[in-house]
Amino acid sequence: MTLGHAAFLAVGAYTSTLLILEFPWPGFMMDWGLAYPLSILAAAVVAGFWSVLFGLPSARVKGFYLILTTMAAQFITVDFIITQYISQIGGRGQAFSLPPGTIKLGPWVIDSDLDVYYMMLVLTILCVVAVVNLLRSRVGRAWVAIRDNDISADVMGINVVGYKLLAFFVAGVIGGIAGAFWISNLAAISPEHFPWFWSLWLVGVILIGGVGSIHGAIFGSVFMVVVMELLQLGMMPLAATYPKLLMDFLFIKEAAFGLAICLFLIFEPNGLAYRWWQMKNYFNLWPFSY
Amino acid sequence: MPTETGDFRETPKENEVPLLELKDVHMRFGKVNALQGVSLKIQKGEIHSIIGPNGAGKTVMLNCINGLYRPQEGEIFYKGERINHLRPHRRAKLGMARTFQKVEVFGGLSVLDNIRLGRHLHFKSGILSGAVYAGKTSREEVEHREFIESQIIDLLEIEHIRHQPVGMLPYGLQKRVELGRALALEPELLILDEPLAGLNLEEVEDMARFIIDVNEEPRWKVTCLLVEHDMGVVMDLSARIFVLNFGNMIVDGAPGEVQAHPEVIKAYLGEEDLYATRR
Amino acid sequence: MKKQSTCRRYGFGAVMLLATIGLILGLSFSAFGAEEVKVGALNDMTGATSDVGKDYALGLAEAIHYANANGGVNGKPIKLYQFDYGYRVPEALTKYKLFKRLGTVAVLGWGTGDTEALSPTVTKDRMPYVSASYSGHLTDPEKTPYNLFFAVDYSSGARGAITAWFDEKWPEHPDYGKRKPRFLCSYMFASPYCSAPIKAIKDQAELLGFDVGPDQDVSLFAIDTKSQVLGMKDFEPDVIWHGNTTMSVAATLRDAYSLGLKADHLINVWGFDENLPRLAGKAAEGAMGVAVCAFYGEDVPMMDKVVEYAKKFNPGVAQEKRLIRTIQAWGDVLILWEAMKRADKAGKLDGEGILKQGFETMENFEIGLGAPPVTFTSADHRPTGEVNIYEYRGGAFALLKRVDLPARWPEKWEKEWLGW
Amino acid sequence: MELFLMTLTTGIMVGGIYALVALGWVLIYKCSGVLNLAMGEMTLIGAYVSLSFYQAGVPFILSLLFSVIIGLILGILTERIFLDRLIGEPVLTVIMVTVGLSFFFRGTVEFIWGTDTKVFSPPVFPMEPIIIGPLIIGQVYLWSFIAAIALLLIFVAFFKYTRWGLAMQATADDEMAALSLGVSARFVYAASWAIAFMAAGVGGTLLGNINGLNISVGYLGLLVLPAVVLGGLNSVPGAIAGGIIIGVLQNLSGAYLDRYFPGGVKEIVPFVFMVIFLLFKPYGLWGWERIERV
Repeated sequence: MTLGHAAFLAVGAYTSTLLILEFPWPGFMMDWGLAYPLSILAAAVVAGFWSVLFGLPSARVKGFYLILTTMAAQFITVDFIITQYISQIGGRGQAFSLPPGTIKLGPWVIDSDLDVYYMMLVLTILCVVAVVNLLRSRVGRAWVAIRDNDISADVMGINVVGYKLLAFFVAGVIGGIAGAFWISNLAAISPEHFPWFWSLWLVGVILIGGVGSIHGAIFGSVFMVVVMELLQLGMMPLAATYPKLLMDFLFIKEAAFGLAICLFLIFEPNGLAYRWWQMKNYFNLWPFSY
Repeated sequence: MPTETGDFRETPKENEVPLLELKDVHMRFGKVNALQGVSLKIQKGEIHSIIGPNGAGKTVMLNCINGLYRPQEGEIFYKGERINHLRPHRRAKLGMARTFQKVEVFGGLSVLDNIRLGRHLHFKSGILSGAVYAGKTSREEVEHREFIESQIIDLLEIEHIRHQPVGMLPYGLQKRVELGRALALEPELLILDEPLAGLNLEEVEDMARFIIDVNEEPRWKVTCLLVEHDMGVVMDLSARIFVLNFGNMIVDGAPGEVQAHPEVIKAYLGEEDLYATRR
Repeated sequence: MKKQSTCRRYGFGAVMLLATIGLILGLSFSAFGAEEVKVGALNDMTGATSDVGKDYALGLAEAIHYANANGGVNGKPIKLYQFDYGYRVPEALTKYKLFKRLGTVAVLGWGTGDTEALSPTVTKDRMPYVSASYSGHLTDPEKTPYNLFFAVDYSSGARGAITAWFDEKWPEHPDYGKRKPRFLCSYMFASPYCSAPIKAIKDQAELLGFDVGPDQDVSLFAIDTKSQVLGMKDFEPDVIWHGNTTMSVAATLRDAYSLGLKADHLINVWGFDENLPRLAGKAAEGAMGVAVCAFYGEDVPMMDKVVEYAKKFNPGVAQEKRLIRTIQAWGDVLILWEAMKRADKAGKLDGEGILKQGFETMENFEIGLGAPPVTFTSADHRPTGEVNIYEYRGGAFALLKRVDLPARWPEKWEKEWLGW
Repeated sequence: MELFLMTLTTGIMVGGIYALVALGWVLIYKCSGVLNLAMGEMTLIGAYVSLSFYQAGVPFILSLLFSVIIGLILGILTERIFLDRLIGEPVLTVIMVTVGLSFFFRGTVEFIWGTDTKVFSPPVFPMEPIIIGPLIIGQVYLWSFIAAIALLLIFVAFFKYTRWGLAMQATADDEMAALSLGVSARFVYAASWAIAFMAAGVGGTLLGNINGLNISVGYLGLLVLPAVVLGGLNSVPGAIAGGIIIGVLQNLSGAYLDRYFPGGVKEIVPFVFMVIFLLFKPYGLWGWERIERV
């Protein structure tokens, strides 16, 4: 569990952006649109190693302490290194603009929402397939073993520290890819795209979806995004007439989000994935209840 | 059966390098001296037991052997090689496997997965091919599945439960799964921490049989280091017995010697009733 | 375990159903009015600069009401879409996309970070973007033709402030003529608003022969600035530039006062308003700052309208709580309004029209409100070179000096100082 | 040298306040094993409550007292409503509930009090500095420090010498044993939250007195995490020492490191230090080292 995942998204997004904007690409690569795909790869690798750097304390500590280090990763990466140094490159302060048309995948210029959506679909499927496969192979089993019982995993010949770092690496890689992908949907990136709130939000998504399962993560994110967007849309007609309400609504939304997490954890600790499992069983066993 | 092992135990090969050797090991936790200069030699092929009253430091000793604890003083050799600095997983790679006093299985996983985890060291595929899965990884998965099915599951007679989550199984079966998981490593030295504790009579007999099987069957030929309270079984199975009391060695010898040792009787066998009967 | 869940499962299903219906309804919602001129506004009412942003937001709405009451854009009413974006760049991007979907002809923006981040996009979209960020970076029509504002830019303002202090305060100092005046800057390095004029400030300090000390980093949110103030004390400055907004400037002034730092304070536009003495108390005495227009309630043309509309549309907000920010909002609305009227008259009420037939036709246009007249040309989008420096003393803001940069350094103003 | 002395003293003074908040954190952890990430927001609530009373014309001491009482009530309510149901749940779940709580509290605070900086006016402590030898100290700092230390002493005395304090200590050590002796664990949990809320409220009020109060005081509340890690999660003297060390470290780095690493060094140093510290001394200065038993 990490409380600093936005940091790795940020590393990915910034690596990709900087490579596209600042790296002296040979002309033909720009023309053929190779810059962006290559920068995604680079982003994945850089974010992976960056993540490993903060995974190092996991050799010594676990549980809450580890959560704290990931939290520190967030503050150190986003609030310090990126805000203070990386985003000052070029001397124009905080945000890097991505002029429309910069993001190209081969001959395909990604600038409409639909393009972004297709690309997301492809990337998500690739990542999900890769992770699912990983989980049912040797590496994935080792992770499960470490999670369940690190001592006996160690005794069975699993290099606990090594695999923990590997897990950090893979998490960083996926975060990096996500970050690099995200910039295709933005006109500019800034450190504010990766606040701590985001990291917490991601954990909230996972908890609502169900811990430790992939479809849980997918359920959780779909659920949260839909709910948030609905709230947003519902507020739109009101916003024009009552700006004060809009302002208060923001706070209420924050409070409600917090409350929702609490209640979810108290009353539905297994998350939506568990619900899904139940429903599946229900239909499998229909018409009997068990 | 005891007579056969009896023959074997009369001829310890002194000149041969022992499989495992502890030399003057000290282990302290703060001010508590858990082990005070323990030395032990285990020869290849034998079943060596450690006995001693509660709190004598038996489990601490096992933990030192397979690397969960680092002793402050003393040396540990495996096949003549000093292994003090090695982490547990490296020692597992050298051929050590162990089970735990309180079962430490992965409760959420199925029996098969638990045992497959034990095969971890014998898998070769890396992370990239794992992500793709096709080709090498899947071939490997199939091969090992066959090994597990034919060798371990057959041996331990757990075919009927192999797809059930381990957490749901009764305690006796969990212990069996744990043994299976340790065997999946194909170890040379098997460390068993109270494999019989908490089992009923029938299960004890099964377990004892499995231990003898893996020790003697040509397919396995595993050296066993056993910590156990059940004196009857210990006396029957062991080639040698090591008696520990408050971190000190009292005696290390053949069952006959140990039984006759006055200090053992005083410290330990005097309370025979307590240990002979199962709680 | 399974039985008890049945009723909850239905509850859950109902929620999902409602969600879907809501989604469809939400998507089909849209707002179109006939013959309206749509203008978007991004405001910060909750974020790092909400201390000044809220008043600005109120001012914007009131000024639009005023414009509509006076004929709108040649008879067409202005429809204002006002959103809070919490001073966060990502939110600004999202809201800007929304404005585009809503079909606005111009946007009233807010912060420097988001304005600069969006500038390539607004240039491509030809969307006039009148923002409350008076960053000097946005004044070069070569690079950012569609970014506009009504007041003196930060860089010129800061140059003016330093010059005013050098002219008025330094000669009174006991060490005058014996050594160079010592000067340093205190601002949030990472904030584009704060760092925008720093290069120009250093340049001006050099020009006037100052001894420049190490910069001190003070976060916009800071409430504890002791270590920075101690760092300043180490240098013993005669004058300090504060580049933040009111909240953290007040905190710095308080700490400077309670830690016994003796220096004059020069404050940038968004850190210098009626709230400063409220937050800083005694420590605000003698503080000087840039003001791009008159303070609230000051006796200048148009002020009666501002006060009238404030009372009419926001009676819930006490008059003594209204700030100079209201006037600044009026300034931005009034020039946009004027530009739209001119563009409409020329028959081209779109982004390009507003820029070319609107803004770039203004020459010494008088807004009122105590602001200097503004001029835009196709080569220079700096609205004015006249800087008003106020001083807070004895419970009131008073004009200390008016610095006319183009008159004083015509060469440099013309050739060197554009766009940074 | 003067700069060094000055930063050191101000560091110690602010550190005293951190120590107070850190104490509340450690208390919750010790008694109920809950790793509380909502501490910053609890600080905020307490501070805003006492500010509201003060602005309404109540004398400062009284409004501080009211804030403490409200903190007590809120603490008990929080424990009863949210945390009580989570006894026995995995640590992760409990941590996330406190994260949820922190959003909830923050949203509520923003809703009620807005996001503007608010100051105690007229100032509670005079703004004129006190000069002691080479040192110039703001009165706010001095008084805040004295108040923080006094409160710390009261809390420590409470644990050492009162029946309730002993009961809480007993529960922290061995819940089962305490239960068998007739101590109500539920009471102890509620009490620990109440005390933490009260300590946070006082800490927040003092912090708010320095230069005013806004949402970022909540961030200062987060700084207790490095402080408690430094001291060891379950050590009360550790929390106090950790708080003071963090205060000093922050101010020293702000004064000296800022030149070499321009930018928000001051905000980030506690966390950097925490990561490095964890690498070398995972259980803090005075924490219990856990021995793995199998």
